[in-house]
Amino acid sequence: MTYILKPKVRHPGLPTNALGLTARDYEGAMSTLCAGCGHDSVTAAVIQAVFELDLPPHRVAKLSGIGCSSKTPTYFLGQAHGFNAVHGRMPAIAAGASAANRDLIYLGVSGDGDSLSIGLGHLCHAIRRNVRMLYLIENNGVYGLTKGQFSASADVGTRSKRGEENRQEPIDPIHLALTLGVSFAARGFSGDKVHLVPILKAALQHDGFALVDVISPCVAFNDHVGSTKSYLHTREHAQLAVLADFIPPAAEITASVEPGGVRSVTMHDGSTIQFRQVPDGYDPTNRESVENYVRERQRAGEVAMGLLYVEPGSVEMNENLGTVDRPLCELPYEELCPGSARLEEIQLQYR
Amino acid sequence: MTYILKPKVRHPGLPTNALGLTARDYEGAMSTLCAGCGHDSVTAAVIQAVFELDLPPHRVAKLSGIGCSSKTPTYFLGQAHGFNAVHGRMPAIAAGASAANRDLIYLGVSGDGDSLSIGLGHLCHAIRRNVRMLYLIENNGVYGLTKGQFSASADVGTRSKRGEENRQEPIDPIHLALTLGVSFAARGFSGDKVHLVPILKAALQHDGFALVDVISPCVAFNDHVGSTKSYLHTREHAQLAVLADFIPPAAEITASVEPGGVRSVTMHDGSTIQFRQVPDGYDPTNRESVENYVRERQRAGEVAMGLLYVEPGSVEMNENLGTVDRPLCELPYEELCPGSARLEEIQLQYR
Amino acid sequence: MSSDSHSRVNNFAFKIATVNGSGSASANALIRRAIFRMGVPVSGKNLFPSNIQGLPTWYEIRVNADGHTARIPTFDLMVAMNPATYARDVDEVRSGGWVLHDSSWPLPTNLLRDDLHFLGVPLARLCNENFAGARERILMKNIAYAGVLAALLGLDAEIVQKLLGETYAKKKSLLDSNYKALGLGYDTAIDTLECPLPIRVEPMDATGDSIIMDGNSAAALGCVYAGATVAAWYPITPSTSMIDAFQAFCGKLRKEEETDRSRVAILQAEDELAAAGMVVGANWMGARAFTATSGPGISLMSEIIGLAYYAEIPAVFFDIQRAGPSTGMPTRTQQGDLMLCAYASHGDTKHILLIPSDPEECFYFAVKAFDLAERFQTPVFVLSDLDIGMNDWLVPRLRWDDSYRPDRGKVLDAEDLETIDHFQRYLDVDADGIAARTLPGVHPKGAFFTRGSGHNKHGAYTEDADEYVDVMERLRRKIDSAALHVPSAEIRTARGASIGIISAGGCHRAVLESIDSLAPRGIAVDYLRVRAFPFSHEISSFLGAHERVFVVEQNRDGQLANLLSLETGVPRDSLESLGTFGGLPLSAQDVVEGVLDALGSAAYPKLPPRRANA
Amino acid sequence: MSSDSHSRVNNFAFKIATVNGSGSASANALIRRAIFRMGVPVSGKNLFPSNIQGLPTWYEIRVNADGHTARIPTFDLMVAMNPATYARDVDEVRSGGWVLHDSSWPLPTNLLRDDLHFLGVPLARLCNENFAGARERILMKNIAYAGVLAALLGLDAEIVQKLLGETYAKKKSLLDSNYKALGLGYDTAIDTLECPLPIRVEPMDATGDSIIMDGNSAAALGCVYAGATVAAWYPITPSTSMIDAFQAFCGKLRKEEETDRSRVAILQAEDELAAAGMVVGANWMGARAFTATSGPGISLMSEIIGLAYYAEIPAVFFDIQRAGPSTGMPTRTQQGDLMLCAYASHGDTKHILLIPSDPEECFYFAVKAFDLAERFQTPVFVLSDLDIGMNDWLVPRLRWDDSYRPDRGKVLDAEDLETIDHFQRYLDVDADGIAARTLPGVHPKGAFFTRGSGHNKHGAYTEDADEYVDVMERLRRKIDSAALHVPSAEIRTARGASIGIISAGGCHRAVLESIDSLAPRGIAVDYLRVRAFPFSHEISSFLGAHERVFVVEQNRDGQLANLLSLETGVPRDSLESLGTFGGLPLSAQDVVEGVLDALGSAAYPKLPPRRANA
Ligand SMILES: Cc1ncc(C[n+]2csc(CCOP(=O)(O)OP(=O)(O)O)c2C)c(N)n1
Ligand SMILES: Cc1ncc(C[n+]2csc(CCOP(=O)(O)OP(=O)(O)O)c2C)c(N)n1
Ligand code: SF4
Ligand code: SF4
Ligand SMILES: [Mg+2]
Ligand SMILES: [Mg+2]
Repeated sequence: MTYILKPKVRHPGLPTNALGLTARDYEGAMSTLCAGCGHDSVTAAVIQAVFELDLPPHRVAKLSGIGCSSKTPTYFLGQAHGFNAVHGRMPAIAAGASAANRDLIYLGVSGDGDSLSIGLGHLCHAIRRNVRMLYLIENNGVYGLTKGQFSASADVGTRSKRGEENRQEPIDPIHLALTLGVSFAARGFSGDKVHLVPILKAALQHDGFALVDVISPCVAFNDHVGSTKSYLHTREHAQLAVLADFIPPAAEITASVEPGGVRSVTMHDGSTIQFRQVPDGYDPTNRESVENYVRERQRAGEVAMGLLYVEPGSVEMNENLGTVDRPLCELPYEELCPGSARLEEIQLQYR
Repeated sequence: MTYILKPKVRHPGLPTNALGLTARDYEGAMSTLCAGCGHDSVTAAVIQAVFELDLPPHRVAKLSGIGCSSKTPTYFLGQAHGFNAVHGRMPAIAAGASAANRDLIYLGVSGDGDSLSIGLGHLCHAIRRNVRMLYLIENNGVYGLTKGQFSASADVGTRSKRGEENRQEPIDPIHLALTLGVSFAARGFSGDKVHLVPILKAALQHDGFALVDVISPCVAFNDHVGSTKSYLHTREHAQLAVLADFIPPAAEITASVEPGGVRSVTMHDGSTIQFRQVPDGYDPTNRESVENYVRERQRAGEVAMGLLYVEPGSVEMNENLGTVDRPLCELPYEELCPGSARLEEIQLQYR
Repeated sequence: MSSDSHSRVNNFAFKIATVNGSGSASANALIRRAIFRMGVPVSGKNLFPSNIQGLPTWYEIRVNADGHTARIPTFDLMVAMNPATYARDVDEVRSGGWVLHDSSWPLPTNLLRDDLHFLGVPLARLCNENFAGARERILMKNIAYAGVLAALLGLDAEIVQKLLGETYAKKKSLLDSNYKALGLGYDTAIDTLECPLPIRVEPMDATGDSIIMDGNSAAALGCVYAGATVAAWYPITPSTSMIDAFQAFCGKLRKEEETDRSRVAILQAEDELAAAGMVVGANWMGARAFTATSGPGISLMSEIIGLAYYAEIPAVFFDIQRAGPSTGMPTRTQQGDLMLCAYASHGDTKHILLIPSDPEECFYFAVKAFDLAERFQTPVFVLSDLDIGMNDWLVPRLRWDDSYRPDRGKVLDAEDLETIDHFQRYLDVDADGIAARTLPGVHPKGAFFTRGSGHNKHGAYTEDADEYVDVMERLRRKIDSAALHVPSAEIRTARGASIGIISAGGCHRAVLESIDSLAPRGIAVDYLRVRAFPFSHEISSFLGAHERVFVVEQNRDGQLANLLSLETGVPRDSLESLGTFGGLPLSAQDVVEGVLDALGSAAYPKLPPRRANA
Repeated sequence: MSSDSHSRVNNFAFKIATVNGSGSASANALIRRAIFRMGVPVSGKNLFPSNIQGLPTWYEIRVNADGHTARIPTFDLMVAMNPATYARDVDEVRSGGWVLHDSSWPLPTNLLRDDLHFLGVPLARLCNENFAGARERILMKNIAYAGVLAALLGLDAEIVQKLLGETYAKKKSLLDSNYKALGLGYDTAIDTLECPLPIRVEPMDATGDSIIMDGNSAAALGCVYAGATVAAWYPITPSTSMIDAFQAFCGKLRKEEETDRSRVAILQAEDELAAAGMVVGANWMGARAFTATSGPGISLMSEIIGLAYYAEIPAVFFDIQRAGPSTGMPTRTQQGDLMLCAYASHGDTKHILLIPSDPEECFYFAVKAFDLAERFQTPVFVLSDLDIGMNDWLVPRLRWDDSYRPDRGKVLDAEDLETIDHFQRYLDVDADGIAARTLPGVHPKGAFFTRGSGHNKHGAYTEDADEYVDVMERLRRKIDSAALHVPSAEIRTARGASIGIISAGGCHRAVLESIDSLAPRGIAVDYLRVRAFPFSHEISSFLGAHERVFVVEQNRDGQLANLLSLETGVPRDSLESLGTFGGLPLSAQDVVEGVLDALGSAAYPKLPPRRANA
């Protein structure tokens, strides 16, 4: 919608990167998400990461599925080509794009609904293929855009705005990806830009599929019954569903966790998450110990954060396929067409 | 096809079970699979298991997807209702069936293509839901019915009949399922009926989703380049694809592995698999140690076999949903319809 | 200001422009319900963006003593609460109309049209002075403008208060704030504005036997009454609220008292393919099971729809249509899935469609859908849309005949099976195209192998041409024969009419109103409303009896006209397509203009442009 | 034995019944190729079960000097190698015909028809005596019956041997066994049977400029020549062999010599939804990308097809149709996906279809498909089928014009973008309905946001009715305008014809033959073969010019007739549907009987029943 285009004002004093661009040159349209939505903080971190990496915006291809999270590519890298695909199929579209043009930098944004339900199969297979891309899951445990149903990453015991309780074990995308042999796995928190930006930078430079799971609270629908700030009380006896259209104003939650440290962060709804940052000297290249570490923290009721795993000799999809170095979409037709003489020859076997 | 109906001859001397039925009463139509196909051995094990459990055939609902493996429900339990669904969607159909009728015994058969590619998302979510069923993957590393493409469980380095090499990491359904919190996981080998039957019996009695991964070699398309029996040599210089329609006669591979033991079994193509049977005293109820065991064996180049994991307090889908004890499909309409008076009352809120 | 000249009492429309997520829905509902309680026909349409908070949203209320409740695109009064859309909002008011705005801040002068009355009330200031905390201030501002509206429109203050009282009966503190906010708005309006306006509400007795309901709630209630016990779904606007409603109804109506356990299973699936699979699985077991989705979901379910068609498994699909193709406009309405649903899936297929025109029919057709699905052992689609499904419609009170019992179709039970020799699943014993089915677990003799691959009439696998054809021909006969059992078309004839209008679904009210407004211009119209597919015979007769037929529908390609042409044999060119497909509910004006344009005669002058002096 | 009376030299058909997985394909191909090398028109059709080993399979070879190569349902000779199907195989032989069987065992006497000649050769015994090991005995039995056939049909023994030599050129040991087996069969036949039979082959010069090819190989080769660089697919019969062929061709034709790296990426996807997504992703980047699938795959791809339509991304889909609905009969042919492909996905859509009639056209249409997809920035479907795709067709040699260059449509490159002010993705600058696109990574000014949600002509997100409608109307114009650019219909007129036949795709040869055989009965027929959709204008003209039009197609519901009616405006009832849909390729007899039945006049006597004295 035109009225939400962000005004482009030049600030001559802003710092520039190696390309002479300012961070503002990496921005996009104005966000249309809820005030205080974690996804907006992730957008800010993405902007900072690509700015600091001196990426030429138009050499980035940004992709997403459908959901509030999947809207965010509109809000960064206005000068990059974008593809807001259909729900859950983005990993496949990215794989096709990468096969056609292996030279671009692929940046995919998805949600826990988009990635862990309808798109789960595609995500798993993109991991197996090792498509070279940053694959960001903005993980809030709910379907934000369709108003708060549980996603597959919702914790057991979580209650929805309507009061039902989730009884299914959550899928931890990091744990799952490690099982599937992912070549890069990291976790961040939307409110901790300090540690998220370096993760994103590392992921964007990884030669393979880089899964970054970002815990990104939904101010509108992360709502526990025990919470003092719960909306449940007001709506308990309301007769009409239409009364539930109020999203109270909220501020973004921020909290930085130091290496090796653990920090309890309170969410909009009063619940807490124990974030555990990997310690200094942590070895992210040993899949074995990484899997153990992640599961151990899980058992301790903590969420392991940081750059958790990198496969040293990661071989990305195109290498695996054995395709030529140049992007296939740039090969001149003359190199692709065998010509009429060859056609005659080929037909000998059909005689 | 009528001409492959198996003749039903009564053998008065055959042993009977508690229901007075013989094992033959648990058979189905004659198999149309390749001679020597591992899937036929699994069928035989299924028949023995349901016979020994004294299951009334018509109280079993057998389901499958599409593939050679998915054809097998035709070959057992001829007196049970069956549903040969579409490719990859069987877990969803089973979940719906179980929700409607929680009293039947659900027996699903799938292949590695059906379950780990097109149906991967559904399988993962059926595991999360803990649908009460035996879910059998007849795992051969290939798409048998479509002539030998790699499946997602093909080992790295495997070569297809056409000579391509698989370079993608295999998905181990057991490892994956454990990550997703499966409530029962076991692995068998089609050629080891001795150990497969008890696994199937345990799975059929489990109160939740029981994943049984059965290594079941495909005589037609499991073909390694290094193998002395490889077809590659004959076809190497063949010009026409039609020449490749020959499936040599083969015998079923059988091999039993004792508890705690390891045994190297040679496949049709000359390759070998190291089967490791869980030792006596193995504790399948500790998810932690089970995960470690499975990964450890994997690292050692072995395939862990046996009843690997059982969740002690497994709560199946209908319990989780909180539905009534009686099957929903059997509730009399009178219990379901609120009636006209109640309708009047309901409408007060719409005035 | 000519349009003021005739009375606008109980005959006007107004629109409330706010921002979504700000809690205005309760205020809007309050006003709409108060008018209804005063006995005056009223309807409400919500125009909302595909996001959660912070974008423009509108609620349109039409008050019409004659009971016309279709959308109208111009408004007598605009409640302009959203500065971001002032310009377009002010633009939509008819000449001589009113704009209510928050005078806490001055209106931008470039928006001041001199043909309108601007009514300012300092709502934000009032709320800031009287309430503490951002949360309450935002919420109460809504109730405050409702108070202003109550005064301006001459609503019965007692009724408004009573409604508030009912809503917050168990939450005294909230009730007090609401009363206070209402009073602030009401009193300020009475004190500072000329109340009531010429557009105002006077009590009538026209809603006594009516309710105001959205189609998704009505359809959900229909599923409860039909005895559905399994719902499988994947969230998608605008179908989600149907499942929400089903869940809410079942929470009250489907509990086993002794155990607090549920007589229904609602499965949130991992995607639409799974939802469709679950529905098929549950129906296979003999439960009445359904899903609710929208266009993208139907596309994804296509393969499984074909399975249900060919394996002959009942299944009910509610398609709450939205503007396509692809993701399209998820919060806008359309009738774009007719062709898809009629022939969904590859190969030769044809499906039964029910097309309700309002929430009342959503209720009855939901019940009918299950009966037809089981009778014909096939997928049945209920084609609703966002307008019907999510907006507030005035409809006659729903009735229930307690003697109703589900039509389970031909199902052999254990007793039947005992007596037969050998069960043959696809044998057409009584030549009506329908073979008897059995349910799993009931009897060993009923066992057979359901499959989507080639099968013969005995239920066995086949690759034989004749055996395959035999089953396929019966399937064709079976679905065609459903034409005699689906709801017949609604027909209204006019004396001397030579032209006909055919329409379906949510266009109905706009068409009825347009016929009323064409009549005084000397244009008599016969009208047929299609209610189901395959088409019943009276549809062919109607087509045959009219020289000129307009087909009114809300899609680009004239999909209803296409279906009519294909299935009745009338040439496609003989059907003139009318309608809009921009995503807004159809208005009578759209139809009238379309017909007049087509008739093209100077004898029928065009309607005056919306805004003379713009 | 009347049908023996006229010469059957170079004019007969025979069928080989074996069991699948037994390696008979090479023997069958050997015979078919030998006849071809003798300069005689020949074709081969494979009838195989949906399993891998042990079930009945058949290969039908038709030899026809006039070049008629459609299927015929009765045979002069049956090579009955499969005891499981003796009964039905013997039944398919015309009166006076021959049955070749393995006399190692006696034939069941109940199968001995006294109107046939039974020719026994002890093939199994011969092979058991001459070869060691089960494997070789099974394989060589096939070559042995080929040897018998060579003798019976009077094939040039030198040609047969040369063919064997070519096939096993690099595998001397295999060649020796094959020579030996061939000789065993040939010599035994010459010694013990009356060779050659009246049905026999005599050298001609009618295949010099022809090849024998299957449509899937031809289509794959077309993709290579079109410059396709990405293929994404999921295995499904009968499309799999197209990807196999593409892979094989690319292995030879698309290697970068220096590096042995590949100028193509072939992605085996996890399912059809992913395959379609990959194709869309690759085309978005500017590569020519395609997928090959069959009906179930198209159903599953529906949502993404709609995305490509609405976001205007080129994409090429090969639908190798098989018998539906649902899983149906995966190894049987049908034309059942026309309607689905024409309007796939929810909402208003319409897609370009190309309908090749044989492998030659598969090659040319594959190239055309990419040109159209890029020109019109939209999905294009090539609707082949199992019969065309997997059987062996006699077609003119493929030609290539080296001056061909891909039509990339309107793509702005870096230079173009430098010069423009502001790129607007969906702006119809030159009023042809097509807006220019840009490719990612090329230039910062070309960047925009591709989406399947509502967008305006500038490429921005919208929920505005007018902006949405604007783009949708242009899309309609765009696709309609493709009618001028797709391959035009093929028309053959006959003097004095009053009836017309319209057909498409694989029905072509049967229709041509039927027209030839109707002519001597005094029935002159004009013929139009539809080659693409949207329909070009000559199709309407043809429809208008004929009182009676038969539409010949291979599906139950007359889907081509439906499309013709919908899109040209002719009443559906004016089109008479003909054809079969049991999964076997159409025969001329099917068409002739259908036409005669419809004309219903005693003046046109029915053809004699297949077997007079059965
Ligand atoms: C095929 C399809 N099904 C359903 C939807 C509706 N839908 C839109 S967003 C969404 C879920 C988004 O959840 P998530 O990915 O977690 O994103 P969030 O909004 O929480 O950031 C769904 C189900 C759709 N657009 N398309
Ligand atoms: C939607 C769909 N896509 C593709 C196919 C084709 N198909 C049939 S079986 C099969 C793979 C089966 O592999 P697997 O499950 O491993 O079974 P196996 O034959 O190896 O036992 C495929 C791709 C299909 N039937 N339906
Ligand atoms: S609904 Fe939740 S996820 Fe969506 S924008 Fe609002 S806060 Fe963010
Ligand atoms: S192809 Fe393989 S999996 Fe299929 S029946 Fe034959 S041996 Fe078994
Ligand atoms: Mg989410
Ligand atoms: Mg397999």
